[in-house]
Amino acid sequence: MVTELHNHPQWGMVVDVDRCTGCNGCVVACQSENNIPINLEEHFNQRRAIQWIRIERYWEGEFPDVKARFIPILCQHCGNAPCEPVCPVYATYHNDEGMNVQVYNRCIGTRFCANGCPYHVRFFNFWEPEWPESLKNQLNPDVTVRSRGIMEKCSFCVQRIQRSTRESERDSVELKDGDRGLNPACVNACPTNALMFGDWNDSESAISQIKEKESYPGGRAYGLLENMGTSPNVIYLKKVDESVGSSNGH
Amino acid sequence: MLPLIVLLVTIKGLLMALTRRQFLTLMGGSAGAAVFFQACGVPEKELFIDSPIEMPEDLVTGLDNWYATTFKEGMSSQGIIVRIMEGRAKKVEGNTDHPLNRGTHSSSAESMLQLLYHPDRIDAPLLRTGQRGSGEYKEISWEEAIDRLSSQFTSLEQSGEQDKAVLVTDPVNGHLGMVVKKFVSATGIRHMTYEVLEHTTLIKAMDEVFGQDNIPDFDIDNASLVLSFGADFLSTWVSPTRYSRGYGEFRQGHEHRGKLIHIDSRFSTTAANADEWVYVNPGTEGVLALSIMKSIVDSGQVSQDVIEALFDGNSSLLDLYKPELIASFVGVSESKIKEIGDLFVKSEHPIALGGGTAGAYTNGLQNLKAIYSLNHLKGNVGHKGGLVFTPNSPIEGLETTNTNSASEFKSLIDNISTGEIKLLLLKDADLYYGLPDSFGFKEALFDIPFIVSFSNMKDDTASIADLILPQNTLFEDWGTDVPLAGPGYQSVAFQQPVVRPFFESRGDNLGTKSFPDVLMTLSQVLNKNLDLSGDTFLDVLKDGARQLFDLKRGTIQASSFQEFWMTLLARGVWCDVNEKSINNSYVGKVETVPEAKFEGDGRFNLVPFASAAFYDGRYAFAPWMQAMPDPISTATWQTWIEINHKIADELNIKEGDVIEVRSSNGGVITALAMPNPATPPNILGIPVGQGHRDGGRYAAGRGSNVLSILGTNFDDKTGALAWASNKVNITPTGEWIRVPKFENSVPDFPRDEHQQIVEISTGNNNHVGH
Amino acid sequence: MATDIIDEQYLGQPFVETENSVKNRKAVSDNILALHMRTSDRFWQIATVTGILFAIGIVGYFYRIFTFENPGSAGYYVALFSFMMTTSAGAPMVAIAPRIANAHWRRPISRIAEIWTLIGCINLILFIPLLWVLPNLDNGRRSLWFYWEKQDNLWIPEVVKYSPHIWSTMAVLGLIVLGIALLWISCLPDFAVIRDQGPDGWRKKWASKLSLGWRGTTSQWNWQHHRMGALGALYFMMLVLVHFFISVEYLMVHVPGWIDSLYPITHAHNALHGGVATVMLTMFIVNRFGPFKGYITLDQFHGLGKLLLALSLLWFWFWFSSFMVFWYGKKPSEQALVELLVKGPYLYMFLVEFLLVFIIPWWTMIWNPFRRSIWGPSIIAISVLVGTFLDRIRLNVASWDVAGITARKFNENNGEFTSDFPREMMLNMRLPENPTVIKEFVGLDIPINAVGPGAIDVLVILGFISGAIFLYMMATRLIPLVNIWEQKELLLYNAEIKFHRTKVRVMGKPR
Amino acid sequence: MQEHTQLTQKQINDELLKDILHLPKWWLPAVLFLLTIVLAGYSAFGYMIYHGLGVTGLNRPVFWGFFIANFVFWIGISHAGIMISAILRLTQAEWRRPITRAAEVMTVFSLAAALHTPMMHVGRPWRVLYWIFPYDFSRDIWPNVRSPFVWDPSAVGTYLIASTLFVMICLLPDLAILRDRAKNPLVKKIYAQFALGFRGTPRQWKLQIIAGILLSALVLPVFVSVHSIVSWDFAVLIGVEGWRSTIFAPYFIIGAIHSGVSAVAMLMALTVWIYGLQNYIKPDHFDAIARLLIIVATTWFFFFFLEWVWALYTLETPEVALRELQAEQWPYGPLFGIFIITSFVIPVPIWLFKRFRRNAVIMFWTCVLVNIGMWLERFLIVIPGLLRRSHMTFDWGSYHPSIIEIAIVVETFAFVALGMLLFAKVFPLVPLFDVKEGMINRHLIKIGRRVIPATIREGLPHHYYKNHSDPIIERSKEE
Repeated sequence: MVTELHNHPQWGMVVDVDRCTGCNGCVVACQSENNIPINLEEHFNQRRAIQWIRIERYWEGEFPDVKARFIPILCQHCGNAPCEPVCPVYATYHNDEGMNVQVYNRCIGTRFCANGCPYHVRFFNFWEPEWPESLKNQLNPDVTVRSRGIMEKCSFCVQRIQRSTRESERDSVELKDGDRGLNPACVNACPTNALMFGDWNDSESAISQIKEKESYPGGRAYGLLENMGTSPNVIYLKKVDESVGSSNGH
Repeated sequence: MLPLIVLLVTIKGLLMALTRRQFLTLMGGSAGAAVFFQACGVPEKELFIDSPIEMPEDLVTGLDNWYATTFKEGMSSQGIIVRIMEGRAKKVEGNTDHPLNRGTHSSSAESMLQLLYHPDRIDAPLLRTGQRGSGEYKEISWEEAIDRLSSQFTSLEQSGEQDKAVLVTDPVNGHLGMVVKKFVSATGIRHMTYEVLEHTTLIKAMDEVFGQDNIPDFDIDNASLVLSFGADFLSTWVSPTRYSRGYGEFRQGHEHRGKLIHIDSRFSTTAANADEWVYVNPGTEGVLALSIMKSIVDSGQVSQDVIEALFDGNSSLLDLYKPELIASFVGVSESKIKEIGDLFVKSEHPIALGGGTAGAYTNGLQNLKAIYSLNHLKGNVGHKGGLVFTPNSPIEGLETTNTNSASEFKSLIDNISTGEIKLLLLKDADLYYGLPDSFGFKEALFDIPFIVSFSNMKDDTASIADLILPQNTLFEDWGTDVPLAGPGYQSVAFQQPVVRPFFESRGDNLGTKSFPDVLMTLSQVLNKNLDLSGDTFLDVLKDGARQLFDLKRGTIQASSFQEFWMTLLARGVWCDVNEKSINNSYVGKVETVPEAKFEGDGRFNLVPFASAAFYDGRYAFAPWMQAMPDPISTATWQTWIEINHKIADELNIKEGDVIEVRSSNGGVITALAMPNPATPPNILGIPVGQGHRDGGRYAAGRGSNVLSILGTNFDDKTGALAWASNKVNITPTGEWIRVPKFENSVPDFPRDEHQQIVEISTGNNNHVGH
Repeated sequence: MATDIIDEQYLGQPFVETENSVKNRKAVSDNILALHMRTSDRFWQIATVTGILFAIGIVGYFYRIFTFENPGSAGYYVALFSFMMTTSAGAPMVAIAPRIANAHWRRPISRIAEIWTLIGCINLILFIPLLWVLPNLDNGRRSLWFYWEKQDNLWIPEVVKYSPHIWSTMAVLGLIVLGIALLWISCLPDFAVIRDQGPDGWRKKWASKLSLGWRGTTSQWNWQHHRMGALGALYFMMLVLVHFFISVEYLMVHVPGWIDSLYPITHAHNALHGGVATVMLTMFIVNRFGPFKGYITLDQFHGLGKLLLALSLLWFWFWFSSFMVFWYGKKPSEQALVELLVKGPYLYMFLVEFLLVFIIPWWTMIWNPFRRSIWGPSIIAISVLVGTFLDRIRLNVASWDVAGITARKFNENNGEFTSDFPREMMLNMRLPENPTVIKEFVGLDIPINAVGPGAIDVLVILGFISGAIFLYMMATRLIPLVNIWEQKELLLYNAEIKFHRTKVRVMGKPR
Repeated sequence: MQEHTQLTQKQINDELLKDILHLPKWWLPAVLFLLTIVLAGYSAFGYMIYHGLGVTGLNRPVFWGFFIANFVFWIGISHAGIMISAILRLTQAEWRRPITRAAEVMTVFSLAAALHTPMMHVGRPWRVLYWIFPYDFSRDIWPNVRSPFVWDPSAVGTYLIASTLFVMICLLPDLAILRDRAKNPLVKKIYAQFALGFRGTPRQWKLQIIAGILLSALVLPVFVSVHSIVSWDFAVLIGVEGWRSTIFAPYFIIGAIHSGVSAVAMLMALTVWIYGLQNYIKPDHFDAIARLLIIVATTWFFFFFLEWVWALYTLETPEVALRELQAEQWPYGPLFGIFIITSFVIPVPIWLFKRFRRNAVIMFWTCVLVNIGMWLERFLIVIPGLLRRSHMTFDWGSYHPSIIEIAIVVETFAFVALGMLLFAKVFPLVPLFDVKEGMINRHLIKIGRRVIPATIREGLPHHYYKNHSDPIIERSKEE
């Protein structure tokens, strides 16, 4: 149950799996925006690489009739997040804007939340992140550089939301849906526009429209592992494939 | 929304002139730049935090500006905007105005940031001190560098051997191209254009099939069927960003979801996203295309005059290509061929496109011609949902230089070894990395007296040069761009410095300089007149802009040139959507396709492919790209071998085994085996891009370079390197290295039987909404 | 030549004589026998009333079993059955457990507990029709017997056509047989007493038949003791088994809140809980209105009272372990159940049950004066029994209502939700995983009204409970309510000794 | 039911106190050996804290590993003390008397050992206080009481305090004896401090007994809550297949008792061998504890069985996949086999034979097996679950413990052993007063021609006997 706060926006995302080509553009954009530590080879080998958004590739069948399906997976900002109640120090909580936020300087790194997350989108800084001196020039001053020993995860680029909210207040203009200053880095980057960002509370927003359009029975809208009752704020649109039988693959 | 932004930005361009000036004087020299999301001045309100539980991110305040510029890659380009804070480039995003990428951008564009701030960037002219290739250099001042260079020229001039100096560049266009051409003609040296994965064949095919000299814009957005032969257009081919944008629309943009059939001998990213991936025997793409054409012609739904135009009336030459005859040869069932033909005929806006492997055999040109000729059957040239060619640029001399084919470089190398080349100038042309060992460049280069490189990183070739003149990165440099694969109408994109040169702190005499400026200074030193309007490259550019201004048409109209110039830089691109190419009538004749010749008699067809991260290896310097999982294998940081999992079991190879790949010319590389269920049994896929000798701490000595073992097979017609026509053998070395990848590390492939993760809809009940 | 048998390790150490004199033994048996003969008029009045109610109940029962549509409608019937199972089948444990643990205070009440085994017959009658209500066997349900088969490299248990309720039937049967055997064997010596010392009449005839020629030889005593021990242990295991199988039945049917790995434990525990309460109540009645005041004393109430308290605390722990996980895990279906109970129409029932089974026993019984009284534990026993019955209703009726909520099954053809869920669900054995359906109970709509018992249900419930009482009363006419031989045995083991300045009682603990 | 050897109180004092403050040859080497291991473990801690958790084998998605498994194991062991002292005391099992002290002390030390790991293996140990204490008053942010990780410290802490008190109270009379027997005035002073002026007046005894019973009654809820909460660290997570099981709390408790009680049996054997207390801990005691163990083990196994049945019957693919991983795939399959065999299949049948039950050596080794098995059980709950063999097959994980983790696990064992040794050096491991009380309570009664042991029933209302004999008396009057 998403906390119904009509005076606040409820940020959410729509991921059209049918558009996604698995190009990983979102991944790099995210790393550049959010100061994600450089994933060195050994980090991959230790299975400790950090990608706030990742592309998962699933095989289906074998040569010659083989399919590889891609799906971008990021923090679902669940309305009913399993990670939230278990954090002993309130380092992760649900804010008024429907986002599941991580407060780095509170986190002590029990990693309880990461175990709770069925989507495995929470990442732990096993090592102190390091950059060569000159590359530090690129680091985004709006985003904290996380120290060793704390959890991190997709924040819906909260810094962009905050900044554009402030700026819209300052210039006293309405915050437009799909404003590129508002969108998370991945959404702006996606070459196929498979990602869409917006406010669920705003019935006019693109994502609300799509949800409206696609969530009739048998429609393309679905929540990832929704039967776990996490009620995600990210909605996926099914991959379309004529060669497959049922519409709700069960 | 587009016009709105235009309006807004133009107005701001006027109002903010002052502040912007101050800002730019602060930013130094560059005369103009515009702000995308304007954010000047911090109101007090912003300085205190209203909510006690806001993220720490919110507490950091600061000004940021977004500047528009242009990022060229190969045949195509992207308009980008760069976020500048405290004089440093922080983030790259797509420019919504740019006709090709319309606001999206590729990871490669992002990685340019890491080039700008790369720890191993060269920050001053270097002169070789040690043995050639030893990598021992000493810093020298730009004067000295220019002196040494000019002395080389003068000495050649005295001996009348200007033509023994060769300037090798990547494909250059726009005003940079103009400067280069003028410089070359003025000094009388030779100029060659080099691409690692060249498109010569493709361009030739365009010429012969459509009578055009550029690559058309494939309007995938509105196509109903895309029939792609070997072109990995969603990942690396020509302009992936633009095609991906189209693909998105093509899938879910309108009522009827387009159908994508990918015909390839390797399971590429495009194949993975296709509704149908049809495996075709290597080198037989053209044959398949013709037999599809045959089934189409037989269906009798093709107008007589088209047949007239294509075959001079009698389509008898197609009789060789009856599906039933060639089915086994191409490895595609007869019914499938007919089905594809049927689909092609029935569909409203079909597109047939080809490239990549299809063009990389000895019969590459004929393959591509056969493939592209399919488009004539539906006459979809110049129409919505078809192939739209780009007219010539409004300004003279901005078109892209023609790439020289590999065979020409072969002969160049022969000249080198016979001592005919005295001076070699290189700009972004990594011959050392790109040319197969069988060409013998690695030996020959020692016969060149003097090598000059304009690289800003010690790439493989730069690190054997005698003189390195580091040039600016695109974020520090001016430029224009008229892409070879244009948007289908006239467009000129502008590139402006968004940050001060990173090494300006090293003073005027050290640090990096703009390449065209160097050429112009050089010509002044040699007192050659390039008859360019102005002494600096910026003047040349401004002149170009003035010419556009004088056209009084296109997206940017302005009363004064100053305003025009401001807006132009603010939006990064000028285009005129009404200016379309007119001559779409030309129809090239269809000709038969010879059989492809293969080098070697190995068990596997070696299919090198441009890696999604590094394209042809140019982005290997960037840790982001190194760490970017390959879409199919999800591997990073290493060179891997795609091999069929059944074959792998049979050879008892498991993931991570170090495999030795041996080509017939004795070339050997080792790479990590990555069995997957999609690779055809006879195919060995190896990504291009790793195995750099140098090129920064993140690239140097990492993985291996598949190009190095390729043979000297050329396209019969164009002389392009037939890089897919090698047959190789593999032998496990017995070593094992863990493959760095994001995927799980358990033996079985990630599958999703119950479609819990990627849920599937048949698409039948699409838009049945209530 | 009577030499005392003393382990050498005890040599030279002082010992005391017990009260085990012939005189005392005779006294005990005569006394109990005499008391056993007495009956009051009130006894017969109650017997008639309950008998009539029972007859009506039987009629209602037949009506009921022919009008089952789906398990949902069987709710109250199932509740009744599982209540009877919980109480009457649990009661004998009060005799068995302390007997194994060799606690002397059990002696006067062990018989009272044992007689409850007879009610098993009623349970059986109630159980058999359920086999038709419960899901049928041949629709590919999982069952206790499965073999393993490798499917896409996962081991999946494959079904053969046997269902747990074959097993539960056998278990229930076994339980009843064991119980009655236990009762009989423990009665043998007493029958012999009636046969030898009782007055002539039908009772003597029956006793001599049933006593199977008991003579009280050493070998017979040993035989009896061993059998008692063995049967007791078996009975306990069988009790656990029964509840295990029944829980598996619940597991089979994917009704929210029924997939609870704690079920066998909670059920077995409830059985003990209900059993203790039942015995406590019977004790109380016997003590108040029956003749055996002198035998059933404070000590029995005290002993059982402690047990009752402990079991109430345990009850809470199990209850919490389940609901904690339901509530915290937020699985939509289980969330729906929790919501139904704490927001829905079952709220008050849920609270009252919680109050009766846990809160009240807890806060009263920890108070020593209350626990050591005779009234106290008895009142608590009643509250526990009522609470347990409500608990059964919660289990068997409320859960089906959740099934009712989650029942919306999306119909591909007409794009509507069909609501004939329970049957549906039992056929395909799965909560629907289709997100559109899941949404239905993420939304957590609460059912409009709770399912109440029909008139028939009430009749059946009343009828069978009074039937049980009736049967019990009849049995007590033949079987002495206080165990004669155990009373005598008691004399063997206790002696009074002088300890420093006071006198204390020592209890022998035979190896 | 004990064998019945009456010892004079002097005998008892001499025999039980002979080892106090006296150094046999083996003692110093043993202590030094253990000490080195402990120090090695602590330096491993230091290394880990300095370099970060990267030095462990943890990764994504296996965020917990050896540490947590070990934590659960030690918490389990710690349940022995209360089980033995409190529950057996309340149920008046006579045989408990000589072993209570050892069990309680072990409780204390194993709790300390358990506390090592969770505290140290957080990402930023220097901030671990924030975990337990309210902080950041300026923002009114308090620890999140919804988190089992906040319940944990409170429960474990309470348990630690309670059981320490328990040890203290049961020590008082013995301390008094030590004080009175001590020759060295300094030692006398120290013991005197601890003895809190216990002189053995009836009032002091009464208070001591009441306190004991009261504590054992009060500590029981804590005893239950501790491991329930530990189990909820797992059971509340919907994200991990196979953890979210309602049976977890009771299952963990009974498992804890299983491993705890067998640890006590080990301890009994060790005390007999090391300190030669055959006169106090007799085959009968082993017999009794083994019979208790049979019941506990069987119940535990039943719970284990239930967990599996419930996992498999739902037939949800990830659930089945997890079980397959646990029971079949390398390396968990073999470990699983070892776990089942050592913790149930071997010991329980052995315990069925009286001959073996009464044999200290066999009891010792079977109980060692049990504890190996139970450690593996915890390992098999924590790790395979976290490998996440669930829907997201792309993210399946793997885990290999690093040398650091192993070192620290070993250290905890050495730590407990060391603690016990040191304790036994200054305090008697067998409670003197309890043994003496037992002696006094024992009597013999004659039944017919046999004589059997009997005990004075404690704390029964006296009128019980009066009421009881009433009917007999009146009846005999009538005749």
